[in-house]
Amino acid sequence: MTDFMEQGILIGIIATGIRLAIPYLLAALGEMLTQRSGVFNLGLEGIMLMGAFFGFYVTFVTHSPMLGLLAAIVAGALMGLLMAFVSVTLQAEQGISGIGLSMLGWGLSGLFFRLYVGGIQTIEGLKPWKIPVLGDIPILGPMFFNHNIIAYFAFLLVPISWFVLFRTTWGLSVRAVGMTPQAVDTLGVSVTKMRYQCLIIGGMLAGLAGATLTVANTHMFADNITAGRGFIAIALVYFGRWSPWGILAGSLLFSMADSFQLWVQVLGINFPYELAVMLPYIVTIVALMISFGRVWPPAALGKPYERGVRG
Amino acid sequence: MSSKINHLEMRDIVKRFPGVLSNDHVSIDIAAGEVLALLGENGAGKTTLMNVLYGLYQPDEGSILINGEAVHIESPRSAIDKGIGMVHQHFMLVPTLTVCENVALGMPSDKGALLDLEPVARKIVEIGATYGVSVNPNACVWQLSVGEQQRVEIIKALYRGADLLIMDEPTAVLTPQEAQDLISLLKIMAKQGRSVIIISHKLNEVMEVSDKVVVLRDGKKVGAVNTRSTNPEELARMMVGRDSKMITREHREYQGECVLCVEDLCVTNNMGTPALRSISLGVRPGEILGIAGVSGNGQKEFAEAISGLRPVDAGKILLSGEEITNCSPKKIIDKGLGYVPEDRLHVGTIPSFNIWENLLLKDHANAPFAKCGFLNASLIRTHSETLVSEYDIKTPDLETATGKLSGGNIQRLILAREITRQPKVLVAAYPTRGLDIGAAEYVHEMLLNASMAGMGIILISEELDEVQKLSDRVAVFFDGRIMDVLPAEAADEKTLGLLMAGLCITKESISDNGMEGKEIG
Amino acid sequence: GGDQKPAAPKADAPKTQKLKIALVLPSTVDDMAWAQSMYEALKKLQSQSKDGIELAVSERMGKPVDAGAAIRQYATQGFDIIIAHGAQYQSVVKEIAPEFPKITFAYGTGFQSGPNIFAYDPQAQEGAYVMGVLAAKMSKSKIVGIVGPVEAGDAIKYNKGFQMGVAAAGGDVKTRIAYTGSFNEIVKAGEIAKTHMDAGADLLTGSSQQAVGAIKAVAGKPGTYWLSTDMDQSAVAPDAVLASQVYNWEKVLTKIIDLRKAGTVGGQHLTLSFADGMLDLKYNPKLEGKIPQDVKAAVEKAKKDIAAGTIKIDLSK
Amino acid sequence: MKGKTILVSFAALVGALLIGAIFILLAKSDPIRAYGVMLTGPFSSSFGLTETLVRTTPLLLTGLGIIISFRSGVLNIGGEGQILVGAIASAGVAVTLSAVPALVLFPLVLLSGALAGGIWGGIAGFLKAKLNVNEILSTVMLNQIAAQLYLLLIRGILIDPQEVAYGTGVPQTALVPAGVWLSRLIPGTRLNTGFILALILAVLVYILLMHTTVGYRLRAVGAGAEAARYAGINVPFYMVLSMFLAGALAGLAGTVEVLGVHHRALEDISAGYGFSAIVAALFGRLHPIGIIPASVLFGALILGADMMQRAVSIPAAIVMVIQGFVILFVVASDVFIRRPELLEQWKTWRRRRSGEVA
Ligand SMILES: Nc1ncnc2c1ncn2[C@@H]1O[C@H](COP(=O)(O)OP(=O)(O)OP(=O)(O)O)[C@@H](O)[C@H]1O
Ligand SMILES: Nc1ncnc2c1ncn2[C@@H]1O[C@H](COP(=O)(O)OP(=O)(O)OP(=O)(O)O)[C@@H](O)[C@H]1O
Ligand SMILES: [Mg+2]
Ligand SMILES: [Mg+2]
Repeated sequence: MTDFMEQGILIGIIATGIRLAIPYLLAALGEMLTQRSGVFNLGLEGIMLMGAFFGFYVTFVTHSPMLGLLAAIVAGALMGLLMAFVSVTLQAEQGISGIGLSMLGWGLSGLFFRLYVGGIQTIEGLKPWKIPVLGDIPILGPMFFNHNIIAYFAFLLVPISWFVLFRTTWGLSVRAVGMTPQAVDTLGVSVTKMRYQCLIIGGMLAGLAGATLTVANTHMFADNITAGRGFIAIALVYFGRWSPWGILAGSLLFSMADSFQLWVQVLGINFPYELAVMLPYIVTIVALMISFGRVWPPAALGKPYERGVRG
Repeated sequence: MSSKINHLEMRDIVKRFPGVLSNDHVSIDIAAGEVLALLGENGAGKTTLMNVLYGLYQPDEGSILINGEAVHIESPRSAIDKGIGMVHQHFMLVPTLTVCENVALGMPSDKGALLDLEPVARKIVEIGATYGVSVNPNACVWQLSVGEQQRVEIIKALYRGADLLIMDEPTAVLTPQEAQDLISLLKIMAKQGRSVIIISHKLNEVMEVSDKVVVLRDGKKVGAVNTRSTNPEELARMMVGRDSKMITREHREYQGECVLCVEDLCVTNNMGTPALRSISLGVRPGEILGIAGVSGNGQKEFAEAISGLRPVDAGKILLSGEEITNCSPKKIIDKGLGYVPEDRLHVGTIPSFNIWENLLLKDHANAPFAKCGFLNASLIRTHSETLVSEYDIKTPDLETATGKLSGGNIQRLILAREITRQPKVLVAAYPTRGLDIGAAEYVHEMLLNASMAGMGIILISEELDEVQKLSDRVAVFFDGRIMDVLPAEAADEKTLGLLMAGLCITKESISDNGMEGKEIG
Repeated sequence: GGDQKPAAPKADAPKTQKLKIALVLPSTVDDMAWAQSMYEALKKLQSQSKDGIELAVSERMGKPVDAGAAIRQYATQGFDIIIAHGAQYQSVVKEIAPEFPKITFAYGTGFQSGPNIFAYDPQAQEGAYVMGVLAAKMSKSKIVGIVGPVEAGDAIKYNKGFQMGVAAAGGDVKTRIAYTGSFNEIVKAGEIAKTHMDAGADLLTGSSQQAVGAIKAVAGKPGTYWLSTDMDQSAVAPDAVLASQVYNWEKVLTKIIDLRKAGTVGGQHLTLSFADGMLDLKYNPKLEGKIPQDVKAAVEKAKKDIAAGTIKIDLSK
Repeated sequence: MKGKTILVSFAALVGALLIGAIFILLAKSDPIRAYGVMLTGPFSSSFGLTETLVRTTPLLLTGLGIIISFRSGVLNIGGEGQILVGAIASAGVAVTLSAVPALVLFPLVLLSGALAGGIWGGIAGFLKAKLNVNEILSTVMLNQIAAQLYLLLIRGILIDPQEVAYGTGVPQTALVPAGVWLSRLIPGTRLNTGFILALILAVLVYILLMHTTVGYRLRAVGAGAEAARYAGINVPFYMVLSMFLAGALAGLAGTVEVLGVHHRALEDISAGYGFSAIVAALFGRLHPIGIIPASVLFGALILGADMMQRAVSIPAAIVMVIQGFVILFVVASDVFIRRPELLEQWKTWRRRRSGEVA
């Protein structure tokens, strides 16, 4: 292959990988926050679907992608609120409510799509926005600085969420409430309030993640368009060990492996493509196998908080 | 923050839990500058009453008055705002956070939303200096010894500048020195016009620090006296409802082989620093070897290494002649070692398992309780019933989840299990920590009887009188070393105290680096 | 579908002489592909037929266990014709049909008919071949790309046919294939299309309902075109879909209905091919002008030759 | 208490259906008729009853595995992948060894299905126990890998030769020899002896967990790993064992789908049972007997909603909506059964509030 071609491939792999990483990054950062507060939200898939639909629908009606994204965020927040009411206020088993939420999100998005759109329709979604100057740098420009604004936001969100977690009083409470809720409670911070806030923010990000698929990537909505991305995002939270940087690493690793296998297929290396499709999943597991160091999962993860109940 | 608390009263407080009446029309009152002691057996309702005062529980009946006017404390937040602080019986610390962060938690920051730990750290050092409760503000809590964690809890309360400080068994895990410091601290606070409510099972402390004593039994108030006009015996009688019997132990001499020998044992702790620096010890059949020392000087690691829960870096452990160094816990148990662990709730038992399941924790797979892989339910049941009555473990039935039992009863269950297995050696770590007088006496009796029956016993404890009363010999741990091994009669409070502090008459050298050694431990 | 007539009365209810047809779909009636094409054909027949057709639809029956229940329930409710619109339904249809000899079952893509089973069998490879020719002749970069779902069933037929067409057209045009590993990974399909285009392809095609994702991606890059199959997908991207292979389901269905009227409840393997006129190539009128006459001529020739059988498409290769 | 449980759950169900009705109305359809079919359909006809149990069977088998793993402290959401691996392994063995006499082949097929699933689950268990790889991550990933592996095999080396011959290439194995089919309990239905097998296994799992030393250890490892280690139990080993057993049961579920329902391995053979089984298991209080009614009801819910879609003309999406609401409402109502005092507490709390206001 010619030099130029290889260069093009490299650019392609990186650019595609970054594009693929966005939804995982957004959803996983949200789930990280939720889990840090002690709630295991298995309903991510459903929230993303709702975000995907409302992002598409509002853009479809108003022709304004920004309004679409806003709608997706609101939809996500409402789904997060629902999860909060069921799993925090009513202390429901989080595994079940999560799966319930997934089904609900899948159903509602599909239903609304049928009732209010009625078939495949396309929108003028977000276009890539080349950052002036930076975007013109050869090689690096097309790789990193020619994406849609959600992409830039998602990557910006990594340092932001790190800062919020480790440099603000609210972040301190979040880190504490998932680990030792009774400590937070006895210091006069409401465990319920913290968990509601985190679930809602997590929902917003998941909604936005879903909207990325419709408003930014495909410019259309279709039944179950997320195709299991919500669950991958949850897995990536564990990969990232509840740290924004770890989640960034996980999302990029997974997506780069994915875009790499797409290119391998397109360039016609001859072997069962299923093996290629498996690659990102295998890579992720292997990467976690060889990772080390003490892990501190949120000790109260999945446990509804009850006052005065020991350990 | 509202006006200062000059007088606080809890009137006819009633608090019910499913199946339990934890507080039955209890009334207490306390004025500024007073120290009120709450006494009572395990499960008497002391913590519940204080949780009501701190806004954690809402009383089913009764009212709370501050400076004469009724107040409604609907949450810890409003308790804190009203100037009430509480140091809880079970630590309320976040292990992954630093001391600083734990203290700053829930407090407004000078920089608004941004975290600003500098001043917090400074104030922590300040408080440490004034009250003699020093901890490294930047250490992570999970790295701290129990004693240090207790200090953090106290600092948390002081930091919030409470007028009224509730202390739920603060000295349960403190060494004599630490306890002394705390007592004087409380006195200072009282002088400053603060009020203190202290819960304790240690009557001598109560006598020393308190102005008034209230005694609870089964949720009812059974007595309220001025400390000056009472004495420990009376208090004990009020609590237990009978005279407490004095344990006496005639002194014996031991010859012959050690049933457990430890030679040059070296072990690393969770932080990867040395916890034991070549320890050598031995206990003979029927002997009780006391191990005194400030918690965090290697006792925990020592017990874990012997029972196979912690890898041994160097040295040998022999159980009745056979080497068990780095064997699996299973093997060591089978070879006849019993262990009453420090964390009785999460290591000694499985909280969600019921009584009989926990009684069988170590024997579930052994005949006659299991035949070819199947549990023999009927036999297990009868066996458990006999144990429950024999060690009178207070429980509704055998199906009750062990986590629901009071600390005393959980400890009885563990002892019942460990002793009836008749191990050659029994390691008991802090067996009476947090237990009321009655329960503590009972545990002591059990240990003595076991030793009479020829069991070698290693008793790890911070309670000097406990160590003195029970042990034949006392080894003092400091910074992973044995300062000295004394015969019982030589082990008086003063000597032990010095040795535990790392000071000793002969070896000046250690005394210098002593203190920082303590910091690491 | 959201807009159909009230469903069939229970089997014991008195039978109307209205023809009762049940349709079982793996995806939804608005998937812009395989399922929608059949659904719309049925709706058309329904509106045309004089003594009326009663239509019942089950969507999202992708799971064979659900499809089995649906088909069996329709059978017990006394439908006249039950159409299981998917190759994966062969197994369950062949199991249930013998129990209901009076009912006509139809499924496809398939070949195994039975006494009361019609197996309809679109010759996807024929249209694919022709579009291969079109693609090869239209491609400036000499690279064309296929966005594949799972390498199985119709996808194999379609892809092979397309590749042969490209090869036959000459001018050493390269065909590249990549698969998503799923039938409804719209996002992945889009990414594969983008990757194809980044790698130089300027004409793309692909089957299954996920294709819409790829079409939209192609529409995003002027000068690249999409060739669609299963149904005319130009609605999705009027400026990108050059031509479509369309199945004439009405004709197949009418044939089945007439055969049944004549007393033949099944037993035939019905192909949809250029030869029997049930397969067609449809240019997108908006873009038809862009296609040079000689190309059109080549395409027409290929169609004729296939219909005449002078071009044989051997799939076993 | 029992009565109260039923009452609360019933109230929750009604609540869910009321909300669901709003959406049925949105779809311009008749909720009364819809629910009539949905609630009676699965139980009224022999068709309904048998089809309900056809769905119950894999839910029950997979759910039993979920119970073992959850009870051992392993959050296994890899049922989906384990089912697929079990299905393809059993089908593969059955079609390749079709010459072997059924008497020998049948146990062989069951075994291979269980073993394959067990190994697939065991991988996640091993990764957790020895390499500290979180099981939620590994099982999610292994699900995806299994799905691709499954496709690779049914369209590749295991594809039905006829499909190749005719060039239709539908991704499915050849029919497994009739000798190893699980016989149908009622002719003209798909209810097969796999259901009986599932019931028997439920009892066996109950005995294993509650009455054997291995079961005791599994539960101990789950309820208190530290204490288990202290008591001399080999914690890593039992973690792996629990995931092996979980996988084996899910693998059997896949095998039953092959031998009892489809008689071959084909595309999408698992209708999301891997996830539904988690719901069924948790509703069954992670109890091997409690899960039996739970999975029957859940099976009925799945079928009933499907029948509703057919009876009244509504988009299929409604099915998911209603299932979602039912799950959420029932699980949320659970709190009033677990902690009846909560209601009281809230009442007193509200009284205080109003008292203050006054
Ligand atoms: N949250 C709770 N739920 C149910 N029962 C409780 C709860 N908290 C306390 N109890 C019960 O109330 C009674 C009093 O408990 P409490 O903790 O107040 O005793 P205590 O005097 O503090 O005992 P100890 O000296 O061991 O700390 C006990 O029977 C206990 O089981
Ligand atoms: N480290 C290990 N690796 C693999 N298998 C093991 C390991 N340890 C024990 N096993 C096997 O697991 C099963 C239970 O082992 P475990 O040691 O927990 O109980 P056990 O004491 O060996 O059995 P029993 O209680 O009947 O004496 C046994 O079959 C044992 O051979
Ligand atoms: Mg207490
Ligand atoms: Mg053994």
